[in-house]
Amino acid sequence: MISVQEHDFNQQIEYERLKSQTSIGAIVTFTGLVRDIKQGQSVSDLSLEHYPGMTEKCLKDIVEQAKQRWNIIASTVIHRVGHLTVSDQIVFVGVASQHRGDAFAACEFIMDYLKTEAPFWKKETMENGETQWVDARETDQKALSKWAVN
Amino acid sequence: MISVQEHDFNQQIEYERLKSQTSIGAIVTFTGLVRDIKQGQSVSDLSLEHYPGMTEKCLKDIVEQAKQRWNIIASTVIHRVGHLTVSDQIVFVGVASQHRGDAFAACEFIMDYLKTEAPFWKKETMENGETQWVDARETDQKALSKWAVN
Amino acid sequence: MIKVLFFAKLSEQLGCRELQVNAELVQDTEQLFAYLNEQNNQWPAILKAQTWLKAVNQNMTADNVKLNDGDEVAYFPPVTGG
Amino acid sequence: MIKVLFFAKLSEQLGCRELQVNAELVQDTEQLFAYLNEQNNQWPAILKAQTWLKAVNQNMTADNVKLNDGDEVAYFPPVTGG
Repeated sequence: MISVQEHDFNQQIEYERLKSQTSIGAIVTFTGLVRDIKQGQSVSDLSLEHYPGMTEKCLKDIVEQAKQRWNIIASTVIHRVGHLTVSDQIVFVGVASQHRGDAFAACEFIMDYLKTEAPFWKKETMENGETQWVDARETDQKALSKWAVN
Repeated sequence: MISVQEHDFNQQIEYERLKSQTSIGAIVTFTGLVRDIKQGQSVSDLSLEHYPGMTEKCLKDIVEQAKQRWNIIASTVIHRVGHLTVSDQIVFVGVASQHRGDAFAACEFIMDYLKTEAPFWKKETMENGETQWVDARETDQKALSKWAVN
Repeated sequence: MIKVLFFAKLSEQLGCRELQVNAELVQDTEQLFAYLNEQNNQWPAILKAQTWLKAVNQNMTADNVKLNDGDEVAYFPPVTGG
Repeated sequence: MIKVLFFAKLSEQLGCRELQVNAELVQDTEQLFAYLNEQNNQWPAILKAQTWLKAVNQNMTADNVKLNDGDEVAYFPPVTGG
């Protein structure tokens, strides 16, 4: 299941959805939240822009790549767009597999690719009212290197 | 939070507990479930024995090691014991961090060590009524190698 | 026509989210980029200020891609979702 | 006394979960293991059938450990939780 949406999601509902087959032995979930502090400044709000159409296509491609590399029984990717505030949920990635190794790897792989390839952009509003577009982090590019196939 | 318990746990409650600080940017959860098939045989029930006292101590040690290696804001380990059936939840490991890399690594590290060091033993009842102690998997030993410090 | 989209910081700086370019004026994305630089005297500085990412028909690419009528080309900053 | 515990398959095979050993009879875990082998004529075959793990005072160890009155030693199969 892939969804780009303005409304919030519920951890329990997404977990139960992933859990609905008896052959599942492992479920790994990742949830990304709006942090209150970024590079020392207090964040009050966040707005998320995306590229409708490409976003969904891109997320689907990333999940497809994960399925080719690991044994995945079910997966979910939800990414919110629009206006968010501190502690709000931004993104959910869940993977259900027979064994934990597949679930951990696929979940982290999906997040690492989403972070560098999926067309979302964050704009932060600081407590002093200033707004700024979030800069891409070098560590996100580096995170991809662990998925290189020799 | 570390708990060894007979009763079930709730994903949402554990997730909310991990999420209760505003500096958290990433939450990774792992849930292990009773699978219906093991090495081609149908499993109907599972009973989990443990070493009271050592179990809690061992889980605490593993979490402590994870905290020394990664930036962890909050963590939860719950392991059930006693009688379980197919699709039942066995184990929950949740880690909350500022960044996802720490949360993924710490969560998988805790699970890999729990699998090889925490004194729990599973006994399966097959659909034909036979019982058998689950054998340790070689892949669980191998999983530890990725945490070696050079 | 070729549909050109700008997103996030780039769209704000250019003051433009979307424009249409006659497909006969540009053969490929290199020519499209040159064409965009001529549309407004503020734009060259913005377009050259950093390396913007490019997607052709919703696929990210660093190559110079041949363009046909009906294609969609988007320019945007490095992504920061998740 | 030294408290000796057996778990899981090992406990089932030995037919014993716990026993007390006079601390004066064994100086270390090697001697304890030899002592256990003498308690029942079925036990040596079981105790030598595979490598059991050992914990002294709830710490797993592969070493021969000195024992003192009040210590707790546990033997068990490789763990299979999670």
